Amino acid sequence: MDDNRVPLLEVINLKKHFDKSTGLFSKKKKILTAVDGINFHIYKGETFGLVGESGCGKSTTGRTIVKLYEPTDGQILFDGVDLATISAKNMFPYRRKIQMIFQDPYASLNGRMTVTDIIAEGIDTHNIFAGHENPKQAKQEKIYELLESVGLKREHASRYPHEFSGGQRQRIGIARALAVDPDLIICDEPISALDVSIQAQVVNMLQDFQKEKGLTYLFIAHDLSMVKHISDRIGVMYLGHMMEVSSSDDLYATPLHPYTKALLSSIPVPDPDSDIKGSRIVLQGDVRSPINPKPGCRFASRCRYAFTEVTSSDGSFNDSLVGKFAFEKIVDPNSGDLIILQGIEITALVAEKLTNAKFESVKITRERCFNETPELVEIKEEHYAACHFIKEINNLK
Amino acid sequence: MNKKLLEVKNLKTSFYTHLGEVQAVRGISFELEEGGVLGIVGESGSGKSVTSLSIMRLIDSPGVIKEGEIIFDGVDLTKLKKSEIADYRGNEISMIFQDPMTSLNPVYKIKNQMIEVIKRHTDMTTAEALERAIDLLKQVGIPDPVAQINDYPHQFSGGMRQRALIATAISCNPRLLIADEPTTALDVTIQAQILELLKQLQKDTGMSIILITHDLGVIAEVSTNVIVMYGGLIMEKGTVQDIFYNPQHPYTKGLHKSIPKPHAKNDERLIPIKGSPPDLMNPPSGCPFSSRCDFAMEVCLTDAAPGYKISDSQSSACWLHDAESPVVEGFKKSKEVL
Amino acid sequence: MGNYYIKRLISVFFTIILIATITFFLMRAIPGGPFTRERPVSPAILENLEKKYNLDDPLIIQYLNYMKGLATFDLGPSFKILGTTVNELIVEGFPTSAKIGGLAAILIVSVGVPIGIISALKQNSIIDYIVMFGATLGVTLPSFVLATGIIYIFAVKYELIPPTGLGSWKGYIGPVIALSGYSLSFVARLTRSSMLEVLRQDYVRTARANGISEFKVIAKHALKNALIPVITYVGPMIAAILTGSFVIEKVFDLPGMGTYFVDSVSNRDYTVIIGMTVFYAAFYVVMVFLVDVAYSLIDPRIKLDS
Amino acid sequence: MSKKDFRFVKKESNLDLEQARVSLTYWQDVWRRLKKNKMAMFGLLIVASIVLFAIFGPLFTDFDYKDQELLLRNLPPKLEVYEVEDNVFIHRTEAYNLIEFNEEGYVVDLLEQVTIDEANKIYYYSYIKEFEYLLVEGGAFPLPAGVTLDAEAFYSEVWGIALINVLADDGDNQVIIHYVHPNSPFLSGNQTNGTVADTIEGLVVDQFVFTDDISNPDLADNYTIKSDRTALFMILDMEKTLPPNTEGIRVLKGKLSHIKIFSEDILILDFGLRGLDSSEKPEGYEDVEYIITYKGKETTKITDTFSNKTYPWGTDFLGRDVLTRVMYGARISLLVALIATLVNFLIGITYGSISGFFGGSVDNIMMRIVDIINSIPLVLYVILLMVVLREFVIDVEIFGKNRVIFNGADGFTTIIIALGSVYWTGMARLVRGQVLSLKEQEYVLAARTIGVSNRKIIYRHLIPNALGPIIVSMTMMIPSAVFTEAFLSFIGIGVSAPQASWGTLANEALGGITRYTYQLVYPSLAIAITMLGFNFLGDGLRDALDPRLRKG
Repeated sequence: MDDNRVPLLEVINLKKHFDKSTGLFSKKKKILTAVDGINFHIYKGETFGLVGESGCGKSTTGRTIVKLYEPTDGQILFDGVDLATISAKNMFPYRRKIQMIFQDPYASLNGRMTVTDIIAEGIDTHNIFAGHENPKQAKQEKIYELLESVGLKREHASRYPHEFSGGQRQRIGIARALAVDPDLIICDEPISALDVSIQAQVVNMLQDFQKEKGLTYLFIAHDLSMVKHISDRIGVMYLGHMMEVSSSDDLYATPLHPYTKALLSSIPVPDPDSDIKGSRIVLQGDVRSPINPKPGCRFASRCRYAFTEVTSSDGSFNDSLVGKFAFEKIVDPNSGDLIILQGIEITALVAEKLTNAKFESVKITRERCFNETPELVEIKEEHYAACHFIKEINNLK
Repeated sequence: MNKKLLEVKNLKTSFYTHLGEVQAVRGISFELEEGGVLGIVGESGSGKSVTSLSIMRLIDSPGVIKEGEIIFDGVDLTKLKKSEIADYRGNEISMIFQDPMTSLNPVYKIKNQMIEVIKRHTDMTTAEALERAIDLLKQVGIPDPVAQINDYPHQFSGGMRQRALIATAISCNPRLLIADEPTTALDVTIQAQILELLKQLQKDTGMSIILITHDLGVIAEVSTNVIVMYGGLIMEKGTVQDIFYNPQHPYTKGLHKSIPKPHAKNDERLIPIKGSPPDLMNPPSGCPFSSRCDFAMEVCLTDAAPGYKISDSQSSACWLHDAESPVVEGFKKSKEVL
Repeated sequence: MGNYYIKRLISVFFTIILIATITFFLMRAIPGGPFTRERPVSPAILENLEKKYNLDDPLIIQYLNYMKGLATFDLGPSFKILGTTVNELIVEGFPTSAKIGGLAAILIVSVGVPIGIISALKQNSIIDYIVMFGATLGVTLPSFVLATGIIYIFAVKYELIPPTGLGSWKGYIGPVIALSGYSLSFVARLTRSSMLEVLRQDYVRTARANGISEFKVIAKHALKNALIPVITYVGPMIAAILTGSFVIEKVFDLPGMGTYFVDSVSNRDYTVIIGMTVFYAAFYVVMVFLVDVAYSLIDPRIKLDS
Repeated sequence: MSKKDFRFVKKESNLDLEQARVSLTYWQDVWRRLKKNKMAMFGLLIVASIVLFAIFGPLFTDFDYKDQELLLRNLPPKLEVYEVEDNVFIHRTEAYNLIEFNEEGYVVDLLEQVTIDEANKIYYYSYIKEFEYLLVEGGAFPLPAGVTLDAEAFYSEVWGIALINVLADDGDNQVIIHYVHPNSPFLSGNQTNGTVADTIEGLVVDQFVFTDDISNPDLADNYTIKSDRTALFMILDMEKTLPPNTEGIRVLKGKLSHIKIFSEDILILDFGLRGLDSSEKPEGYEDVEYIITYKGKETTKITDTFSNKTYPWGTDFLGRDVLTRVMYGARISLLVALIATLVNFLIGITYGSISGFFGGSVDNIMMRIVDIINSIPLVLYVILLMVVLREFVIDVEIFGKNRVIFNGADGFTTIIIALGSVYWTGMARLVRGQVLSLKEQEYVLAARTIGVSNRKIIYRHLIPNALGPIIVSMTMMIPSAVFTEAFLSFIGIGVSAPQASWGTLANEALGGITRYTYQLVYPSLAIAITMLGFNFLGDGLRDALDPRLRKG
């Protein structure tokens, strides 16, 4: 690895919370912790992929970096300047340096504006051709040039977005982002709304522009294969926390975090005779709500490593279980009655029931996973993961 | 070879909108054998969903099945009366849809919706049906079916709803389950759960499945046979191995090249298919893929190619297979037209 | 869940108090008080009158007294019809209004909903076009036009019904039809569009895909969902028509609440105006509450969301 | 199989297969879609016609909305007439006025009752000729020969002046001379046939002197009324205008009023009920056989019915032209609706966009207020507001002087304030919803990431995209405002007389619904058609603007 790479963007302990309380006088505040203290950095000229399932906060992260949302806490260092605390006025020059490409090719272009107006908006706002001898012509030339570079024609300049297909619209969106010559482009699921045969067109175009202009990308997506294809390094998010950050090859070859392992193994492989099929880790349960989350590792409730099994030698659980927490819902196999729900503290009564029902072993939570939020720490070189038991799980020293 | 369960012959389905006729499916034929899993892959607007809805006779006005036969177990479904086809639905043929969030009726409990279907096709009493419903929910992996069957749909998560829908769909032991993009709206970890479930159910019950998706990965996961659709026509069909290891149609080949290989190195470039899909309001008279095809010939612009038989299991609708066409590497010549 | 109803009930209570307050101060904002408009009254008499009705108290005391009365369902005396209380006027007028309104409400629901459903099921058929044409006409014809039209055609020209009054059962026909015309058309349109919307929903397709009979798909799966917006309209509508339509009662010359209210407005009988407004509003708010209850019974999502 | 052409296609022509689409702006597209919608275009046509009718209609009528002619009251659009002579058609009104029409259906003359033979139920009518008279400054003027004078005096409330009618009779024509006396005291009642000086108590009347006027050869043997007072007036003969060289007469004011002359052609309306006591009169006079005697010739049968050309939609209970009233009513109704809608629109858009743009607790509080307003039956509050506003007086002490700055708004203002201050909640919600969803639209986010100012975001992105639903909502709000205004006017608390909206017209016509149905039909039709037009247009606009149809 090249040691003198400099980070263009450093995100330190970034938090973005939304108040989702309904009603004026509701007692309980509902805080949606979309992003809850994440750290990562992006080197100049690389593509950093941000993956995760819906609701994990990856899009919020992207939007907070461009200050579409005011961050709740943390730092966003761009070229060493903290954008998190900067005033709107001082932010203005950075708006030219950071651009964004959006997900929905239909919603991301204003239907009332021509392609020229859409692309020119940034040029006009930043007065890019001020001092040019013929700014109007220079602007028009630039727009034509951009259109051609994204595979459209000059004639298209005076048309309206609804006259284009989804793929063409997405290319107009790319031209708009490129119009102000940015350094960093945040690609917020730019291909997930496109047909398979179109996705590659856009991905190739993004890669070409990166090579040509030395751009840096933050590539947000849930399609893990495509993220892996385009990214140099990848961050995996789960419920507002960063679970793992690594180079993409390393991440796919040796994922460390239990969530990443499960996520990667969930990807359907376009290869019918693939050997992966047999060794698939299928996660149980669904993603929890990010509103008012409990402390601890966000993934713990679905993590198969977040429990230990307590076996009983004499058929009695009374001492060993009381005060511990049930890892999963336990139902009496004989009567079908519910004994205890997941995550609830085991009382003496429950322990007795378990004993009476003749359980041989009971899964209880590893308390650390549920009480203490794991930090993102460097496990290997340039490979970070946030899990208390990362070493045990991966047999690392 | 197993018995044929379903045979679709020259199906044409159109929608008559106020802007004109949209020819969603323009004459397709395929068959499915008992116990087979047929994957239909295609982009949006390729006609794959309309095909499945046509089989179920669920095409609503302004849509019409214009032509063709759909022979299920020897009966042409297109000829059946509405009341007769209803006896098939949910009983012999079941279907699950893309969006589990909207596919359950929000105002009835899961219990009621399941019991209704079970009682519709069996002679069970309500109590028996309830018991069956609980069994089914357990079978599809709902953690606490006895309690959760009393919930309303909005109390279920997306993955659980899709499980409940699958449970309902298999409640009368259908011989064919049509799954229309069953995992598109779900997260990848949930998608894996649902796909595992479908595979397991297929293995356990021996039912046939038609799986409709745009994701080649999902197809490769589950299917035994594959149909590739584009512009309302079948471009290529074959076994899953045929389609993935020996694709013959330029479109299928293009699709493979345009998606990233899971184990490939990063610097390997994707090869996209240029252009955009055709407008089915005024479909091209020739091959729908001709405007995007690298090998387009004059004939492609005027006539859609017939299905050339490549092997016993595989056929491809491309003029390049014609003996008279220029020889291009990777395209087999075929003398037999389906 | 019970919590939800209690919360709603409290808000009903506050809304009624708010309405009474607004109405009270709005009417008190008229300068000169209720007695000064007509022939000049001598200061002595005025003083006596004001004393009699406690109008010489500070405004806030008057307000508190009024609210106290309200709490015991006492809406005070009429200033213009001597010796009569607002309660008496309501007792006198409400039964007439309620009879007409009740019959109209039954007609609206029992005819409007079914023809809306039929129209939706036969979309783009002749029946649909006829129903929709009629319904469009129904919502564009103002009630007084409809009412006078009915009188002219059925009472004057063909003498099938009496032009005024409720002497015989025939007397009800005109007012009930005129009163229900707009709402019936509206309900039919609403039911139709709601039904069409629901029939497009995925869960209806799921029900069909599960082989549920077309009748059950419509009667069980579609209808219950389609009725949700209809109920939101029908509740307040019933409140409005039960308490009497000003226009219908005027045209058919019926001694209902509406007539008394309009009379009190033109007579500047302030206590009656306030009292009737509060009565109307309270009735309305309670109906809206009942709609919410019905709503939550039909749609299980409501209670848990709030 | 025919011979296939297996040559490869050249790349260029391959690309040309991409479909060329016509470039249309959003609004062009909406318009194109709207044009395809027949009902919407029909609605647009109706709305345009009604608006033109309201704006230009009154320019093409000879009447004003407050022009009254009591003799012509309740004149129907379809006339039943007696032809009493060639091309002389007499129409009898419900109030027993006789009006002469010509063949085409135009009013030719009004006849006034001159004598009533109550016992025999015989009414005598005479033609009235009308002439202009002028107010002049002192002087003399000619009077026809052989004129005798009678006097009648009354006080005109309309003009605020006393009139003395001097009946001049030259045996040929009867001429009423109106003598206007300025600064006259209050006189009550009418008096006839007295001498001028006697009749009017406390009023000093100038001497009328009749002299031969030889200055004008055409008026030989005429008499002259002479006065020394400055503000006298004079009459002109029916055929002759004021002599240009009449000495000492100076015209002070132009057209003032009319002078009536009864002709000798007396019509007799015979009820044919002679000998019957009034108590034995059949109810409603319905079966009475009328005999009209004209120049000695009796006519008993209604001979013809034709359309009233002078008053195509008839007249109302005060003899005002219904067509003219409906046209002016259109102005009032549409203006009320338009202004009320605009007021609602302005309040709603401001309120809604503030609420939506700032969001959070501002939004929460503002929307709670809207909820509360919506929980009140709004018609009641409109009525209350109307009552309060009509009576409301605001006087403020400015520079030590009490000034009334608001004194009981008239019906027009009141109704606009009442409608405008209550119905904005719907618009506020709509705008808030639009702003909330639009500000999260990706193109707005894109503009924000690029650093576009808030101002520009609002007018380049938010407003153009929110405009569609707002326009639809306004199109729907106008008919509902027309409706509410009509309703309020109908129950009698709307626009005040002599101004009239459609609702007022319908209200006024309600009393005569059985006899004069047409008076109710026209304003009602106008309302219904307007509502229909706006509804069709609104529905069409909504379909045309529906973004769901635009996609794909």
